[in-house]
Amino acid sequence: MFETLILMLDATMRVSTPLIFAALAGLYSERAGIVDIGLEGKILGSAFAAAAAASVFGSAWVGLCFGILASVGLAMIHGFACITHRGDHIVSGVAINTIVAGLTVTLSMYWFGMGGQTPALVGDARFLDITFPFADAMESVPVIGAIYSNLLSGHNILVYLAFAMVPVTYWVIYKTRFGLRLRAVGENPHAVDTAGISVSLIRYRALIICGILCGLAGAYLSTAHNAGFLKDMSAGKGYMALAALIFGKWRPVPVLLACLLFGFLDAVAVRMQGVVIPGIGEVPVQAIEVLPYVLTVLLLAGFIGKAIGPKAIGRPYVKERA
Amino acid sequence: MPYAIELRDISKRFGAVQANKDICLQVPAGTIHGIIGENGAGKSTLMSIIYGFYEADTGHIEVDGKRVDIRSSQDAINAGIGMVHQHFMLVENFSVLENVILGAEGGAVLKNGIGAARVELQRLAQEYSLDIDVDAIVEELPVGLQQRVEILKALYRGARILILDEPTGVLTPQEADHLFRILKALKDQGVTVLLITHKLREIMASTDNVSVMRQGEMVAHRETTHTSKEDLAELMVGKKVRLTVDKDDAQPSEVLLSARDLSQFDSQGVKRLKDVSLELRAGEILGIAGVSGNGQSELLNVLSGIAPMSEGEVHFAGQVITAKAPKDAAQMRDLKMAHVPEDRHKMGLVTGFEAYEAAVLGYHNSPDYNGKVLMNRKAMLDECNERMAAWDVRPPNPHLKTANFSGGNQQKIVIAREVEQNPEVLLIGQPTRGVDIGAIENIHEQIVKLRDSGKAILLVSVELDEIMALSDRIIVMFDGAVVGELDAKDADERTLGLMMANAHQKEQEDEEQEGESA
Amino acid sequence: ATEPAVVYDQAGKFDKSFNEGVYNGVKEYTAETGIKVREFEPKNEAQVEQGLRRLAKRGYSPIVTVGFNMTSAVEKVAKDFPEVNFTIIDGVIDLPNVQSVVFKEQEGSFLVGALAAMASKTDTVSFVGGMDIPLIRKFACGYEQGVKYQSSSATILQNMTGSTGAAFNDPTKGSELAKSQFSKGSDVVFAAAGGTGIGVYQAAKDDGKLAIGVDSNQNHIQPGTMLTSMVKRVDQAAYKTYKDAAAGTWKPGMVVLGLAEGGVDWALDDNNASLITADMKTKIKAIRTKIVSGEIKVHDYMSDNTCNY
Amino acid sequence: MSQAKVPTWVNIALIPALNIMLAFLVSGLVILAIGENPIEAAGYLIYGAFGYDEGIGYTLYYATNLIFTGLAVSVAFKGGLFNIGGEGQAYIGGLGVGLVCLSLDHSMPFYVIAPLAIVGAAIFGAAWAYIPAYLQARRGSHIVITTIMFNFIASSLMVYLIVNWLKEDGRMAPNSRTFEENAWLPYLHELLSPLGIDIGDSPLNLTFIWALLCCVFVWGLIWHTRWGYQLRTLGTNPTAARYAGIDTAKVTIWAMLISGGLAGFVGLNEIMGVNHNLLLNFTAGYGFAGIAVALMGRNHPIGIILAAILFGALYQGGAELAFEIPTITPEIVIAIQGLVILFSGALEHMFKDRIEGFFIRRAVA
Ligand SMILES: Nc1ncnc2c1ncn2[C@@H]1O[C@H](COP(=O)(O)OP(=O)(O)OP(=O)(O)O)[C@@H](O)[C@H]1O
Ligand SMILES: Nc1ncnc2c1ncn2[C@@H]1O[C@H](COP(=O)(O)OP(=O)(O)OP(=O)(O)O)[C@@H](O)[C@H]1O
Ligand SMILES: [Mg+2]
Ligand SMILES: [Mg+2]
Repeated sequence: MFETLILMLDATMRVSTPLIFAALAGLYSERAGIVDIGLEGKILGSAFAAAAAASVFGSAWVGLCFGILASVGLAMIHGFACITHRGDHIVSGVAINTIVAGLTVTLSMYWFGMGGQTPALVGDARFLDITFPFADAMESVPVIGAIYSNLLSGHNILVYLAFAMVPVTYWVIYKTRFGLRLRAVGENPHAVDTAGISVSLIRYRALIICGILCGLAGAYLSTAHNAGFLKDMSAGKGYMALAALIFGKWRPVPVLLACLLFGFLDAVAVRMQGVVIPGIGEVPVQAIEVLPYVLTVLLLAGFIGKAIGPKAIGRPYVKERA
Repeated sequence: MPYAIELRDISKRFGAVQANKDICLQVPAGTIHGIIGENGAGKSTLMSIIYGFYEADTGHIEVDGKRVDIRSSQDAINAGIGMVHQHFMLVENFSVLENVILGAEGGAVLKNGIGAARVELQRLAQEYSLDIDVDAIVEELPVGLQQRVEILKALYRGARILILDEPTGVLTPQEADHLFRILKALKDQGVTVLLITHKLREIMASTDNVSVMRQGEMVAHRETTHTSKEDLAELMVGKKVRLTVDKDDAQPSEVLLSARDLSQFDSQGVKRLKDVSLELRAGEILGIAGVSGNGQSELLNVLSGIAPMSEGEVHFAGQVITAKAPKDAAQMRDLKMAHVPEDRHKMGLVTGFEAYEAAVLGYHNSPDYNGKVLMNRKAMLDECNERMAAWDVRPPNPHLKTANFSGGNQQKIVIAREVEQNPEVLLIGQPTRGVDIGAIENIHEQIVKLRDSGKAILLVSVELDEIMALSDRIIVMFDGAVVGELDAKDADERTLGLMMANAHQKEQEDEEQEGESA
Repeated sequence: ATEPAVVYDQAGKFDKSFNEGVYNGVKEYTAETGIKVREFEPKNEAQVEQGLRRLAKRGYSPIVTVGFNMTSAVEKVAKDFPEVNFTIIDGVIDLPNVQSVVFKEQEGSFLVGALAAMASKTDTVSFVGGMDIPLIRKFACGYEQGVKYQSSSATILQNMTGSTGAAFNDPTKGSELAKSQFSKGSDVVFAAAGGTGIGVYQAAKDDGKLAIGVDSNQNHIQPGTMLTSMVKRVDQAAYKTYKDAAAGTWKPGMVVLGLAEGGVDWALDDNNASLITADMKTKIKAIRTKIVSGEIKVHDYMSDNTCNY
Repeated sequence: MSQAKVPTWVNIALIPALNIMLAFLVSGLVILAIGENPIEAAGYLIYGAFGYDEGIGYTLYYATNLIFTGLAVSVAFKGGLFNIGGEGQAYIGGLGVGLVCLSLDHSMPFYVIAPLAIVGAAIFGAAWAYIPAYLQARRGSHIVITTIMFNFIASSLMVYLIVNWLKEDGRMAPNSRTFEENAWLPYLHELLSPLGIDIGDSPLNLTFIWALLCCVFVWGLIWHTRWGYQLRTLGTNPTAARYAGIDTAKVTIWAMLISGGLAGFVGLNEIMGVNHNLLLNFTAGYGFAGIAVALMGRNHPIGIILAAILFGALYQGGAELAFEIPTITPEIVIAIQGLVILFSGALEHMFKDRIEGFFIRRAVA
């Protein structure tokens, strides 16, 4: 039992990593007042760019850089539309998701001619798992050993980075000048403007960070968790992250917990596939697949009640009386 | 000596609207300079230009005799200009401290800056008696204190020129007086103050010079000592106006509405309205005086059915309304109760609607505006045209977006809508907030007319002038409860002021508290 | 002259498995005869039928269609264009101008099952299926029989990835499933899951276990940890259709391809040579001949939708 | 106020045209980048969409779905609600249609089945929108999320039902049996051929007419009824709505019910009009495309029809393009769609402000 639990949590860490990156990305952008349903697109774009570059240059790190570049580029388009031209945030997001869904396949077709896939990545082109010191030695130790060497050890660098990003984000948002201005811009841009700070600049910076984090999420998918790009491989993770973000009420730590919950349910779902439970018989696969969403809705309805986001969110900033 | 600030031929156009035209203005250092003008005259725009919030199309600005070009608020701040906006520019869920340091944090990491800021704020608080709890969350502060935060923001940035746009619109007399003491103190420190207001009383009381704007142009400059309210009022609107309402004594008859022990708890379970009882008679105007935020809004909302009551009962039009048997706003309207809400932008109007649509808000279900299935657009338009003519709404265009009427004209649309329904009872909140004199006069006349036609009116206003000018009876509210009632004849600013501060019965207050705690 | 054409299913011709197999057949034919084959990859249901009609209208024939997903569309269009010849792979349509090609996947699966049992050190092997449909259970059932035949004591873990087409293209899930099976002791995994398999093979590589490919020869995908592949010669099905049509020997009706006909088999190349001992080879050869001769009867799941043998 | 001076044709014709042209320009560059000739491609695309009867038929067939989802999104929008769940509501709407057809096609004539199917689509679609609506109205749960969640739930539910209950035994593909002919909506080309009109055979069916009727219905509902007035009030200023005595919760829920019902009609077109059996994933992203359609169509039925046709043309023209130039994957069309959304949706102001400014200055001077 404990064994399987450990294995579940182990999988949970793997599965929630992209969610954590993406949800934190959303946190930066939405705390600055920019709705971002383009997370999905940025992840996918980065996943492709990362895998493509990694397979060409044979280095996961180069891949990561390209992934981040692509994602930030997309974020800037979002900014150009929403900040510079006061466009509708949702439309811009939908646009980006759609463009990326089409472009990734088209380009990978053109470059690799493998039906929207990139070649399988091998060796240094992938982020490989890191084994902690003495992990094997510790293995035998009861409980702690299992936790240390099976759960904590043996993930790739990006997984650890994702978890590290949570406290970092907390510090940035609540303890720094940038964080203060970021939150202010999301609550009342007029106040920021009259304080002599450029609203646009803050929002663009927020989006750049958002882009970087989505880039990490995408790169993780294609060069760490998997070995190569597949069309639509983001498979709704962007939307999941968005859910986690609102679920966590736009606060770093609750958001992390939300991501872990979703990840865990996903891990459960995968393992319960086609399992015949004595007495009950085979649980319909879909019942398990659907669990994360149903629970989310239930929680939304019951426990977390009104999710009150940043006041100015989604509203383009125009100089007019508030 | 050079002027603290001088404007040369400032012009600004918004789309089709010439908001400011060749404005010239000279403000001597260390003076309080008043600027008055009707709604939409261009005052806010002009100030926004000085503060770098808008950029002027033409013209330039000189500070202390040196030409400065102000492209952003940052430039203005650097030039030593600070501004308290008509609509506050605060981040409501931030603490006072956070609001003040925003934009002047002193260091990439907050920890460093904050300590210094505390000290500095203490100093300012001392110097200008601006004391305030720097860790309080802004949205939990009364408006008066929020304004203080705005002033502190400006001073913290070392402003030598301070602009205030309609600062007293939201203040009680006491708060207003305090504000003017502060301005005085600032002046003594050599700070130059630009004061925008609709209230001539304040101009006369506190300014050294005054400039008058009309339709985007500067039409006159006066030394305050060499002018009078009437003179200024005439300059503003270009016609003679009376500042008092003349009305005969009320002929109160039967009770139309009576409330017993009304109470309301808010979502946090805090008792906002405390056992309020009152009677409203046909043919009288009952004024409710009080510092805003002392339960008047809650009272209006409960009576009008917008918010549910928690305890007590209301007798109206033969109905008994209780927490068990509530009536919503629509049902109250059907019982012929009309309501002019305190905040026209948030409640009274849908600013995105065309005027004729906004003019039926709340009565949209009435057969006058509806066919069997579809709404009767023609009927709505015809009526809107009539009313705009009758109430002198400018521009008289039923198809203009409500947002694009000035506050004054928006208010006329709302009041016309409610009064023209010829209700039995009219609840009316802040009828003339931010409305210019011409409009005020008209509105007051209409209210009195309604009274004389035997209707009952409940008037909530923070303008004591208004309360005293209109009311036949006055009730004073404090902290959600009625703390006193008196006949309009015996009312004067001082007594009312004391009651509003609940200072007239301090002792017995304390006894009560002991009673409770025992 | 014939104007050959092919319509892949929505997984696309580079699905690393089924469609790609057909694509290889197409390439082979073109390379050999120099005749271009008109290819079409539909993106949604409506386009399947639209594309088929277009091709038929323009006089393409024969038209090879790939996968059971197309059955209903092909049925409609074939009715409307009786003069056009269609070949449907993995689907059965009873029309005078349609040839239905189906395979005895159970036989090939039996072989690789036996091989898995030989290679396994833990006496535990596993199966990852794509979409949970009779066809895939047919693979699973054959595999199971093969394993049991080789080692009756063996444990067999089974997971299906899902119950929609997406289940054939979800490597992430594939690798998660494989990892969970490995954690339960399996050391050889057979993936009949299209693109999902890629994830399975990757997981096997990462955890140092053995994996078995499917449909086309996938040994090259992870050289060294691919024990073998259960090849299903869809390429031959396509290739033969074009050849026969050109020669005028194309016939409608059912065509069933098993071990005997060389329609299914296990793959041995230098990518996995090192993993297959001589002794394994001989054992498999023996089993193979027994199946062909009919001495071993491999139960076909789809004959009664159960796996009782 | 400012808009007043700008000629209407600028806003409704010139600016959209410019935006769309820009979108196609960029698309052209992409095609150029992958070594194909954009002009040729555009030729195929336009020819495929409008060049011949069958093509037009397909264009309008796609447009039918987009009109429904577009209307669905805009009705919710008018009430200040963002219904991102059109996909799921359409999916479940299809289930409603399918169940009606499967249960009645043996016993009932067409004129009984058709209206029942319409009702079924509406009710099922609305039902799927109800829960998020209720949660939003009564529990204040964020409707964007709940509707997203419900999209995922819908697809799993449909898989379960079709795979475990509605699938024919022995049939490999996960869809129900094909309906009897009397449960098929007639194709327009079938209806028109007796009249001697030939429009080439395409999936375009009676549903298209129904879609147009729905546009009229929505237009009247929103701009000419009390309920529409209340909806728009709620959408623009909830506080004022409460002041006006509008039962906001009720209006919210009804808005979503209508929205869901409209989305549900996609099922009519796909299940009863074209596929004639209940199958998986027939919604194929129309629900999301509806968001773009609504926004491009400025949430007005006329605009929505036009936007829907534009997108329909891209779908159909794109298929043609991919068919004629196999090196261009059909996905590029998705990219083009995205660009259209970007330029005429998200970047609409890019030209708007400048152009309007120009006209205002002219008017003022
Ligand atoms: N943001 C804006 N966009 C367009 N036009 C504006 C804007 N702000 C002001 N205007 C125009 O400028 C004119 C002056 O407006 P302004 O707010 O300065 O008047 P005001 O003197 O402040 O009125 P009030 O005394 O009621 O505050 C208005 O008539 C209006 O037409
Ligand atoms: N966004 C806008 N676009 C165009 N004109 C505007 C806009 N906002 C305000 N105006 C114009 O500004 C003028 C005055 O508006 P304003 O809001 O200043 O009224 P107000 O009297 O200041 O209201 P209040 O004093 O209660 O704030 C009106 O004539 C109106 O047409
Ligand atoms: Mg103003
Ligand atoms: Mg004003």
